[in-house]
Amino acid sequence: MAISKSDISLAGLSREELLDLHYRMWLIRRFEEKAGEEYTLGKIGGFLHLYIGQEAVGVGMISQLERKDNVLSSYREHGHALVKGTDPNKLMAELCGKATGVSRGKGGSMHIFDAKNGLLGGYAIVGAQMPIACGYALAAQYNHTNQVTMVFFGDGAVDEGAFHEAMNLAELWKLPMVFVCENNLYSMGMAVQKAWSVNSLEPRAAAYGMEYEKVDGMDLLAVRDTAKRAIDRARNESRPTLIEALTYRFRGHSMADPAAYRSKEEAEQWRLNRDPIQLFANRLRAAGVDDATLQAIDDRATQAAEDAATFADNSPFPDLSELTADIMVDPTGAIAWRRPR
Amino acid sequence: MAISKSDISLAGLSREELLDLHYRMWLIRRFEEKAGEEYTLGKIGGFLHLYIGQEAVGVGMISQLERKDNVLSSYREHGHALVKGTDPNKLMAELCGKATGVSRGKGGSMHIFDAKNGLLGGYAIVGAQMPIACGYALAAQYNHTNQVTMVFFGDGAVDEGAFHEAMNLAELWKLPMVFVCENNLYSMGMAVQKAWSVNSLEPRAAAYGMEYEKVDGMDLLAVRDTAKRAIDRARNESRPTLIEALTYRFRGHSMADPAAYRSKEEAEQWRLNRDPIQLFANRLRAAGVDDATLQAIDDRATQAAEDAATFADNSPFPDLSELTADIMVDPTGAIAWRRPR
Amino acid sequence: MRTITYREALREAMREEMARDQRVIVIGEDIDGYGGTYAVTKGLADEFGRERVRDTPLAEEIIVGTAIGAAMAGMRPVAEIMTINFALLASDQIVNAAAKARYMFGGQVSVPLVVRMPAGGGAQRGAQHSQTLESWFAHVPGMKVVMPATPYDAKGMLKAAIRDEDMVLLIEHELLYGVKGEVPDEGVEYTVPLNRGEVRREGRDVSLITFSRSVHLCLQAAEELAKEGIEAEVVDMRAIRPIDLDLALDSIAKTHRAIVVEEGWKYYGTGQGMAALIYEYGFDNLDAPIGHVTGVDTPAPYAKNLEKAAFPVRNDIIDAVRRIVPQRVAR
Amino acid sequence: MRTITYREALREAMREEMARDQRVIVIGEDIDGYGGTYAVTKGLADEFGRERVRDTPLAEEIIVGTAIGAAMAGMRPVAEIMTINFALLASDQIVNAAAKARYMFGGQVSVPLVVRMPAGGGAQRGAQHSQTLESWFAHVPGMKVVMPATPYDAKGMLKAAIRDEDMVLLIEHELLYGVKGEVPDEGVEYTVPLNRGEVRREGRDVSLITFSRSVHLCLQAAEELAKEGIEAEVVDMRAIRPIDLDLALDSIAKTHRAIVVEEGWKYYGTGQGMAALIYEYGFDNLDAPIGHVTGVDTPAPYAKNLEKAAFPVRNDIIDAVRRIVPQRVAR
Ligand SMILES: Cc1ncc(C[n+]2csc(CCOP(=O)(O)OP(=O)(O)O)c2C)c(N)n1
Ligand SMILES: Cc1ncc(C[n+]2csc(CCOP(=O)(O)OP(=O)(O)O)c2C)c(N)n1
Ligand SMILES: [Mg+2]
Ligand SMILES: [Mg+2]
Repeated sequence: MAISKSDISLAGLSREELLDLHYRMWLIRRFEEKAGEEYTLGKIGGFLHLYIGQEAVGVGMISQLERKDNVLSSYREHGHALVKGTDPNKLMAELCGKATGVSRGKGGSMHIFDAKNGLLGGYAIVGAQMPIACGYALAAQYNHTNQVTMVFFGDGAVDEGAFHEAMNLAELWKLPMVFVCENNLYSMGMAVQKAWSVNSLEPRAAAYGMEYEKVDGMDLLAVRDTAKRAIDRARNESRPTLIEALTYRFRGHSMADPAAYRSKEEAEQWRLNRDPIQLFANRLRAAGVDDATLQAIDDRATQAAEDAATFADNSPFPDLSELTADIMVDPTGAIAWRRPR
Repeated sequence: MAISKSDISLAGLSREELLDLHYRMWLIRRFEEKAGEEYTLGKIGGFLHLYIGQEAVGVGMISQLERKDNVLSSYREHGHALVKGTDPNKLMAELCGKATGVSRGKGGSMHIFDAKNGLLGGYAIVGAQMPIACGYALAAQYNHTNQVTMVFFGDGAVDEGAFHEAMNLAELWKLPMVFVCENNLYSMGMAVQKAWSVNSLEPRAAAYGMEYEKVDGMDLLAVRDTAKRAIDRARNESRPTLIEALTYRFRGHSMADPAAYRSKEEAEQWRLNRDPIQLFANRLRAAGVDDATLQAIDDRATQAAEDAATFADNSPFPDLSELTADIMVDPTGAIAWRRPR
Repeated sequence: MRTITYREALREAMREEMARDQRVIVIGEDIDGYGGTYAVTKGLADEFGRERVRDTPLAEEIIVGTAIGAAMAGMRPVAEIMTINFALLASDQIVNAAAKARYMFGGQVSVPLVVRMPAGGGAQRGAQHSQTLESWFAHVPGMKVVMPATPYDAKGMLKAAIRDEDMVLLIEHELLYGVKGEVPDEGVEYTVPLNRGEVRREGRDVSLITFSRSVHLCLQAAEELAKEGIEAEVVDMRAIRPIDLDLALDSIAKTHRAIVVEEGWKYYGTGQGMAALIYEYGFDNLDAPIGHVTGVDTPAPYAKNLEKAAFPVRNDIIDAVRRIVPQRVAR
Repeated sequence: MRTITYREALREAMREEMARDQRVIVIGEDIDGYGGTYAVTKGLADEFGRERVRDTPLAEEIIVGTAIGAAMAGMRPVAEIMTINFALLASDQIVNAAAKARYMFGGQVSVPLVVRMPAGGGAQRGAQHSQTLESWFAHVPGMKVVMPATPYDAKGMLKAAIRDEDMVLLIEHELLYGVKGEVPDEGVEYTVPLNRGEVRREGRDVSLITFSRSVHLCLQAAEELAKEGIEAEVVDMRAIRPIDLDLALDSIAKTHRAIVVEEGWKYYGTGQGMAALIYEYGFDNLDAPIGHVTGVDTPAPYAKNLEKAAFPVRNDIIDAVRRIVPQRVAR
């Protein structure tokens, strides 16, 4: 299968729509840069995995979904959340472990969940989100809600048994879902060609008889095209698709990773020549958008990221009563239930 | 890939070799029938999974191995053990939980292990033998022992994540092994077409870039041909193969299973028209072997099965000291080590 | 009241809840075509259709993972794992996903899921098929773990579990499916709370703290001991997490002596946990260290005689009681 | 003696054993290209080659399964699971295959395998990355489980584990890798037995029964308590299975009071198991119920303040000691 390329007509989108897509990519970029700074300042703890470089995948895919649709992801999910509608303030507050966070500060960077917007969890056990996504899709199918479930995962997640079990079930039960593998060439330090016995997911999809599309994950409009087809297939025919989006993470695996396993040149080439935001900016310019407009979009995104950081800064830590709240729905579900006397 | 068929020349085997192969199939058949009887009489407990109907796969595959080679299997492993060289007496004694059993009665029907003959375990967690087999193959590769590791599993085991992880690793590391899926159309009551999203393992092998052959598992000589190619590939080129052997279990999943999920006619058709022993007998007859010779082979197998049962009957139960023996090599490895005072 | 088997009781629970609530579905291996490995689910697919009763491929991680996702999406799945021995393959989903989801997602979601599975040995099923690993799960906050011993409880607790808003592991026992007991007539609604144990037999001399199949062994032992004048109280702890601690403490306040009886391994298991809690909160009421009757600390052997020696029998309990109850009582 | 980190100590153990024994190989995720997630394996691949130090695909079941098979075939694999949280995906292989193989195969095979993995919380890694599940594995017969607290023990126990004929789970702690301590000079051979604990500090008033990182917290608490005249004995149980029970019993025979200190969850865990054993064998030596300082019974929260409250700190231990030690002592 050849990589799909969007044509230059800019996909029949209005100027507003195009600029909005551009804004969403910038929002992710600036948000993640800011998050990186906050991490360095010690305001964010634990692990922090940035989405920088992969923006076109998240924006292209999720911008084609409806609000009622479901998105599940990994620990590298900030971008997905922002596109699905999560408030950047609440997102940054979550990263900083504040009470105003989208999960009240209890989940952190790897476990974003935003029920209202259908962003149904960042999961940090690699691959584990795929079986769970099957369950959401099954519920949608059973209840005829016409929802599509989209699940994001990395090239490394493909190695886990969970991928295999989920792919088989999804195709067998014709679940209305879209599997999106963001193949950024590495899982931590493991180059994909050292982990996969074949260098494409196409035969992996064929192993289950599942529809497959490969797409240039740096080309926003191509991603959108691919997403549209897969989403339609899920919504109208209740058939799953595996999408392989070729992309690259511009930063290390997490903030702790200097990325010594890949050459500086390799990363530099991607940043210089394949930055999804610059590539899309070029197309917008070619279509007649002026630099001032583009700059204004970036400025707005930068401001939103700043505002998010300020919001998080000014937010309180969770109340200590949160420590044992919401373990289960049933508050007496805790161990050692004592009889009322 | 078409199903390979042996030609009528009987594969360049001598008369003795052919009759020996025939004996091995009968030995399995008669042994398993006897085991079924002993189970009914309460001499064998727990679960008992018979190999009846699948004899040509085990005999065809394993008769091409050398003694130093490794075989791992599932709980349906009696046939594999008998071909690999396990003494039928010790095997039956194991099934009966006797001290003379090949594992001193401690493993039982599902956990046959015969170190001397390279039968390296029946495993009863479906699929779990595949990763372990990779380890044996890795050791052989590392130590340049030129051993081939062959691992048997069912169509149901393909559904488990373990299959996926093992296939990828075996191909990635070019492990000298042969994966043999005995596709007997059912995993317990689950028809394979209800469990697999595709109806062949060919694309599953392709998913990992692994060599694949499908073979008629009721045709002993065809199985042997396929086995030879795969074993040579493993031994000479250190490359794995996935073999899908189409077969049928003539009995229920275990002795407890009346097999209500499949029609009597279906099973009857297989037994009448596709019995691997009868099919091979026909070929032997066509090649000039007379009925008396064939009958003598069956008689010998029947006698061996009887003898095995008698041997098991006459054997003692394990000594009670066995209860806590051989948990680990280190006998002080048990919990609550007490200081010598 | 009627007399039905444990198996039938479980089936009735699912039937009643499926009839009551469209959100209830049942998924697992061989629950339909095969008729249920232990025939618990027999007939459900015919009655409720194959949209609601779903045979799955042989893959435990996806069974539980799918059930979790469906539960988070508002359904009420009952997932059957064929035996607890295979639950290890789904343990990541149970522990890392389901047990943590509500908490780590700040209370935005719940996981109203039931995972049913039998545990236990004693039928010569060998080392890989005879385990009793409830303590693994009961160790982890974020779920309830119950182990009913009777048909009445099996039905009542499974119904309660299906209605519960949280994940419940209902751990059955392979040797209990055929056991009969009284349950209310059809049409008479009842549930059994998931956080309460029950005293099965009163006694003043010693408390037998137990659960699941061992309850029956304790009752047999108590009958026997009664003949020598020793009155054992049999405390069915059936709620493993949350544990009905006061029930045990009240009993010990009366008897001053306790023996924990379980079939699983001794070390770092359920019984030690229960004992440690009783000591912690009831130390002053104890006249002697708590006895502990358990399975032998070894993988389950296959051979009949060895297996018999590996799991507790009635007489092991009787012996333990005789060791702990002072002579003056047993006169 | 030299002072090196826990991380370096582990690395030295592997280097020395790899140099000594060709059968030793190391496999796991990101142990080579990435340099080791916690840099423990850094440099090993360059030194010993990529046949012996093998980066694997991201798949825990195959990592452990392959290591088990290789061990059964006579090698001495050291498998690294990136953190114990991911070991659930390999728990079937560890428990159902490796821990049972020797027994169920009648002693014909052994599994000389080491599984190394860090556990523990305290670095804001959230609910799925902060667990301490050693009791799961220590519950199961067929393996050894050790948790070294110092560089000396880390090196000595890992070397002993690699030489051991049985499967050993060596559970490290994410917050110990950078901790420094004395180990013998290079070239001076030593190992630390896998079934022995050690008294880290003597004291007459109370025994702090502990292991892994909590040993350090207990030592800090003991220093503090000494200022008020309370002398706490710190007992590093480091051998979880088999447990060095006599070490704990001897200490309690002296102090008559004990507190178990661990970072994991309270119920059905390691500490309750240790406490139950101490009660069982040392009941008469105990003047008070055993105290128990544990992690709070909740999934690990991410927020800094909540996480701080979720795991034991020095003062929790001090408070627990003050509650259990009679006033006359603390005068
Ligand atoms: C089951 C499991 N194993 C290992 C890890 C540690 N780990 C976290 S992310 C990661 C790499 C994942 O790579 P990939 O799937 O390609 O996603 P990416 O990080 O590139 O987005 C690893 C090994 C984990 N979280 N879960
Ligand atoms: C992990 C696991 N799940 C379920 C089972 C129960 N079980 C035993 S055999 C079996 C069917 C296996 O079918 P297949 O792989 O086709 O092998 P066959 O029995 O046909 O030889 C099942 C479900 C098990 N032993 N292990
Ligand atoms: Mg990646
Ligand atoms: Mg089958």
